Amino acid sequence: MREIRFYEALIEAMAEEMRRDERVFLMGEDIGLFGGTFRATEGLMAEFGERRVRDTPIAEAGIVGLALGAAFGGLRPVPELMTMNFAIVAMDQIVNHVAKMRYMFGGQFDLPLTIRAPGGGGTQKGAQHSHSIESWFVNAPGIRVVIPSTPHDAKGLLKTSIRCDDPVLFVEHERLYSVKGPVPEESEELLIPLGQAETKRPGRDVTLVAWSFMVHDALKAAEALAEEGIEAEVWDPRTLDPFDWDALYASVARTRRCVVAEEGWRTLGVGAEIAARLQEHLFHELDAPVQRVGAADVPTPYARNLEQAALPSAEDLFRAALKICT
Amino acid sequence: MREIRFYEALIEAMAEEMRRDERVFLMGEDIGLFGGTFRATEGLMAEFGERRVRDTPIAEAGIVGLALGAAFGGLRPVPELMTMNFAIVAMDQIVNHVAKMRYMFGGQFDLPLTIRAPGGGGTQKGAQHSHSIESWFVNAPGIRVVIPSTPHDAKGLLKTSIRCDDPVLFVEHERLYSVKGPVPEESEELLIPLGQAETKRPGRDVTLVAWSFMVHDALKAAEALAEEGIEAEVWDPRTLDPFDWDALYASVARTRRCVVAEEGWRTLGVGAEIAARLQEHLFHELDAPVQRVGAADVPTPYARNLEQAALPSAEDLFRAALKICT
Amino acid sequence: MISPTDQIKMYRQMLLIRRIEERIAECYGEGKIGGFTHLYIGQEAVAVGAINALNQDDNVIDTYRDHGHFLVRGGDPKALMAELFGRVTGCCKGKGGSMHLADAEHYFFGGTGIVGASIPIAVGLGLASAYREDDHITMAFFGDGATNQGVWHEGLNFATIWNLPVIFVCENNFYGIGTDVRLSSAFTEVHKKAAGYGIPGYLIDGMDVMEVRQRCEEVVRLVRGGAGPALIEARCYRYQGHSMTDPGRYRARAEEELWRKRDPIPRLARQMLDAEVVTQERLDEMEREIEAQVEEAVRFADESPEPGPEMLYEHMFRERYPSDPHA
Amino acid sequence: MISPTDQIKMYRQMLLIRRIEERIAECYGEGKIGGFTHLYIGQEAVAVGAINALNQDDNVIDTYRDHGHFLVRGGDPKALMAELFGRVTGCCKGKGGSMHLADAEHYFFGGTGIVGASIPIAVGLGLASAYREDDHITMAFFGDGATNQGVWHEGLNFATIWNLPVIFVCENNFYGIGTDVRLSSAFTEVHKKAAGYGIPGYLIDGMDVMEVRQRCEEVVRLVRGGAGPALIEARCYRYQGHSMTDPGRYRARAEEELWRKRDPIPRLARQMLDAEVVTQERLDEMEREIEAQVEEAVRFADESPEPGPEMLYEHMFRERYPSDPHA
Ligand SMILES: Cc1ncc(C[n+]2csc(CCOP(=O)(O)OP(=O)(O)O)c2C)c(N)n1
Ligand SMILES: Cc1ncc(C[n+]2csc(CCOP(=O)(O)OP(=O)(O)O)c2C)c(N)n1
Ligand SMILES: [Mg+2]
Ligand SMILES: [Mg+2]
Repeated sequence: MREIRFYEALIEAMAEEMRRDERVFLMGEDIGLFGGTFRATEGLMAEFGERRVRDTPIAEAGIVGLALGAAFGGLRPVPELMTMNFAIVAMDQIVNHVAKMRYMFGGQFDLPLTIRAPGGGGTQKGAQHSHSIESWFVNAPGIRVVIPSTPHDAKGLLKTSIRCDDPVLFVEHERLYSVKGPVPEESEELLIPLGQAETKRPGRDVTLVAWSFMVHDALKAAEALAEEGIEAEVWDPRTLDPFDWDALYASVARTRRCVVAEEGWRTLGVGAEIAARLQEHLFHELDAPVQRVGAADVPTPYARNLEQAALPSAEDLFRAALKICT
Repeated sequence: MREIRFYEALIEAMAEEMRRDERVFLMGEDIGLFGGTFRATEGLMAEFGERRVRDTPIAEAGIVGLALGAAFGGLRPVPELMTMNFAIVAMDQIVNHVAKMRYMFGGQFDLPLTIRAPGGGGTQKGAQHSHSIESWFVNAPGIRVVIPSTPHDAKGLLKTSIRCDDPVLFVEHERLYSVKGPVPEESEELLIPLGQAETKRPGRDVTLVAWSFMVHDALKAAEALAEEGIEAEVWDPRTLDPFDWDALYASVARTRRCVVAEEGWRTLGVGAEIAARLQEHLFHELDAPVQRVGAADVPTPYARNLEQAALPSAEDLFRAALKICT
Repeated sequence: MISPTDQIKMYRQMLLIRRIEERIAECYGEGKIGGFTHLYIGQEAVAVGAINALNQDDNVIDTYRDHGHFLVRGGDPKALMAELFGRVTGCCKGKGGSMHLADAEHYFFGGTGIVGASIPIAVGLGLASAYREDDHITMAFFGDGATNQGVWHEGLNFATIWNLPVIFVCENNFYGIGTDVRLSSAFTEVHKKAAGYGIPGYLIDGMDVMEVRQRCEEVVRLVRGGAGPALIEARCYRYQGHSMTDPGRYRARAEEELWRKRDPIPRLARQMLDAEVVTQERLDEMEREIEAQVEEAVRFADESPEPGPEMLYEHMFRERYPSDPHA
Repeated sequence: MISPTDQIKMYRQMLLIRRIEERIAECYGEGKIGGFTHLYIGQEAVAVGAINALNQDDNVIDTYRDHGHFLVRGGDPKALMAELFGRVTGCCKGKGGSMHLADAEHYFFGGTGIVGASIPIAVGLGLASAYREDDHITMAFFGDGATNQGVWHEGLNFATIWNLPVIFVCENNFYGIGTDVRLSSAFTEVHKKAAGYGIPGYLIDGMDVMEVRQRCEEVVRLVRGGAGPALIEARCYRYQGHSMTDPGRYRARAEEELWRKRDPIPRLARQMLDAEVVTQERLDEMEREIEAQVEEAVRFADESPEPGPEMLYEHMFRERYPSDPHA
């Protein structure tokens, strides 16, 4: 299969969906003329023009609110938040309006909008530009949370998200954009259903749950564990809402051990929910407590060494797995 | 001891601290002339004047930002968000500025501000006015989260919060304001340290963890459980950051069973963290999985029957405890 | 000018709002309605005058003070009352409540409870029209207090730079809950805030339904013609407290009395009687008809069932997945 | 007018910013500096002119483009460079980085990375002054793009209604990253946005440090005298990309060349030479002094240790509790 980069996969997904459906349009800061801070919309203004690829002011609450209004008006907006960090400025529009208006109006309206937002740290962007806050959006009901780890999944899930008749928060990771991976030719339509996890590596001794960039660390950790004779399964939920709980329970019921790794803060990261559910559902099956690997509970420091100490690593995953496997 | 209402305890706390320290001042929507939507600032403008009790425009990000700036400028602001629901509008100022600026500036500044915000549902205020979102602020490091359940705790903790040299989010519950309880005379200074849980009822069979309004439901559930011969301990953390983990581990190590109850959404509510930590720390001591009782993962519906179905109750707690105690 | 039929129609709409809200207040007192309920009594001329200047398929978006706009838009009084009673026959199946009325069929995109938050959403509706090059316009109602919220400004800026067909109607009733607009707003003459965007700002008398209607028709014509967004400040007064739990002690008696004298309903009645557009008998009859309509709405609400417990997890998403709670 | 000593001082400050940032760009290229780094090259006259109009104990608050303001405020070039290198000797002990410089001693309340977010904080500093009735004023720097963020408006409204001593200095460099201000802002003449609040708005040439200084001194006098807030638009141009990773292809060559001709540093040099305020020899000497200063800063940063791992959990809170992580 041909190999393309994560950001190219995103461009293809958007272009295909825009060709397919005239109601799909993009809006965001510097997505047009500039081509997107992370190149993820490069070339789209050239193909689709300024009507369908709209550069906006720096006003994230406005961007999300407008996208919501446009969805009410029958369109299928794909707003980009330049980064997840700025979702915080738009929090009320996202969790209080986008996520609630279908329910609180008794299902009268479909709200098909896909909010794209690159997140994550690891490149010294400091306290305010390194967020992995997907747990807030998993806590607040009413919006799907999609968070791919490979170009393949990015393309297939973004296309599905854009076609989804409900709001989706589509979380990208800044360190993934340049990652290459196999993706079918454009002639073969690639659609991945929401709510279906994928085992990125099978194993029998411990389940490593990871998403987004951490999947790659988990794969590294699994390599290292294999050298210790431990066969780790790397399990990527791919979407956090809906979450493929049954598949997870099945994996952990087999391996009887689980480590969850995420880049967000450890306390009340998504891993907390995963650990809580696993102990509820597999209390007697678990051979060891579910381990959580996450960021230190501090604002991300700038200094490279401190940032690396703050963020979780393949090494942390390896050690957490080792601890419960031996 | 005399009995006063929750909102009166708050007024006393603020008045005492304002008398004690000229730098303490209040700002918020309708807190002055109007006396506060929930009466929690009644009479304070009359005593302290418009300089120290400031009515503001409806602009929560502005309110928090101004309070932060005033703290930078050497004051000790006590901004009120009319309700927690509007903290969502001010999310960036709270978690990205108030909570981070001490750390990211290398400890150069003390930021003593106490953000008061009444939250919670249960009175049919609908999807946008019923939030219990303390878990977001526990996830984001850098701000203390204080959440009292009685007039006594409210007074003692609010005074401590105002004296604290760090930012505090002080969460009140709308259904608590009229609750009466014993509080020492004003002549006796009441200060309760942050980070100290209180056992509201001792018991040996199961630990019921609850805070804010849910403490009262937990006490009811404990009564009902007692009739079934089950002695439940009701354990109130009182502050969620810092959190009195050691005390909790001690309680659950004794009872070997735990139910966490909160009004926030169950998925990724604070209970998720509590369950996750308990299974980590007391894997072999627990006789049953930690149970979580929380709101249904839907925007709070308006209709009384649906709202009651969505929100957790004493009954739910009772049933969850019974399930693991028998 | 406004035809006699239209005058009578507007009178009827104002009276319906007034009477149904008086009844809502009673029902609230009886505990049949809960939560936050904000009455529109006193401000009826704004919704009635402004919305009647629109076409049926123009968009309207609103705040929590939304009973009036819902009704003028064509919403069913029975569906309104049932919604407030939390019944499954309500316009939002009982899930929204007073602050969150909506009516897809009548292009009424609902009430939000977050001050200012509807503004960018309104602009997004305007964007959809511009995108499709249809000729719908969008009208957003909000209060004086909302103009100090950040998103209000973000929305106005977007509407201006993209030249969108949106009319921002500020119902300036001089208070945000208990806070006098003079204490909260750099410009208490809200229409002057248009100067921050270089768009037209109009000041109109929100207690005179005929003026509201006429001035709004002019603005609608301009905006539909492609002139871009406009801001209208309609000065008005709410006769009740901010919500059902507010006795409104912060307002001076004299001020209240002054505004009572300008009540838009008797005012229009007088005008119509003077111009012999209507007879006193017809007005009296209308009172009775409306009373009956209101009582029917209450009865309907009262007799309607609550939403079933299975509805708790309904309406979350159009597309459900097996792992959704109670899918 | 501005004394010769002051002119030379300002020249020196501009040159220091220019040279240190050129060096920063090199270090970034060498991988010694990471993250987001936004250069101020081209805009030096604004920080230098405006901040020199303040007293030492007035407050300054800033965005992520903060190297220049930090230095003019009195921040140590060594502490700046060490911060960018992520060293414990940095002004924020290496925890902040380029976007988050701060200096308590010099009343520099730092850079925030969130566009617009500093505005209400600035107003809060102004509130503290008004509260205490001291005569400090607060100056907030931000870009043209920031004026479309909601909080910008919330802040201006607060400053206006409470008549606070805050000067809002917009450095209008015509772009927010790659987006032309004409595409993003209802008023591209940012000073006109003052009209939305009825406060004075001034347009000044941000490429002429003498004009910036003089006009700012006037405004400072007014604001310190109790006139309330003011908005200054300083037109300027950044010669580099938005941040280190931006080649800046969206700008026309001709436009860039035009603005290069207005470079504030040679401009002031010419003026001073013409007025015989300074000799060419002295200017050359200054170049060498600054070069040495810059090299010293780089060496200092390079030789400084990283923050120790124990610092990860430090500086979270003034008051620690036993249950805090790694208390
Ligand atoms: C963001 C936000 N802040 C505060 C509130 C609480 N609140 C509800 S209505 C209101 C006053 C609004 O005043 P105005 O905009 O003038 O509208 P009016 O109620 O007068 O119609 C306030 C402060 C809210 N609902 N949303
Ligand atoms: C709330 C927010 N949205 C987006 C960004 C990303 N961003 C950083 S700088 C910038 C452009 C700001 O432009 P302007 O205010 O004109 O300042 P300049 O960079 O030109 O100095 C943007 C969009 C951000 N940092 N914060
Ligand atoms: Mg009002
Ligand atoms: Mg700019």
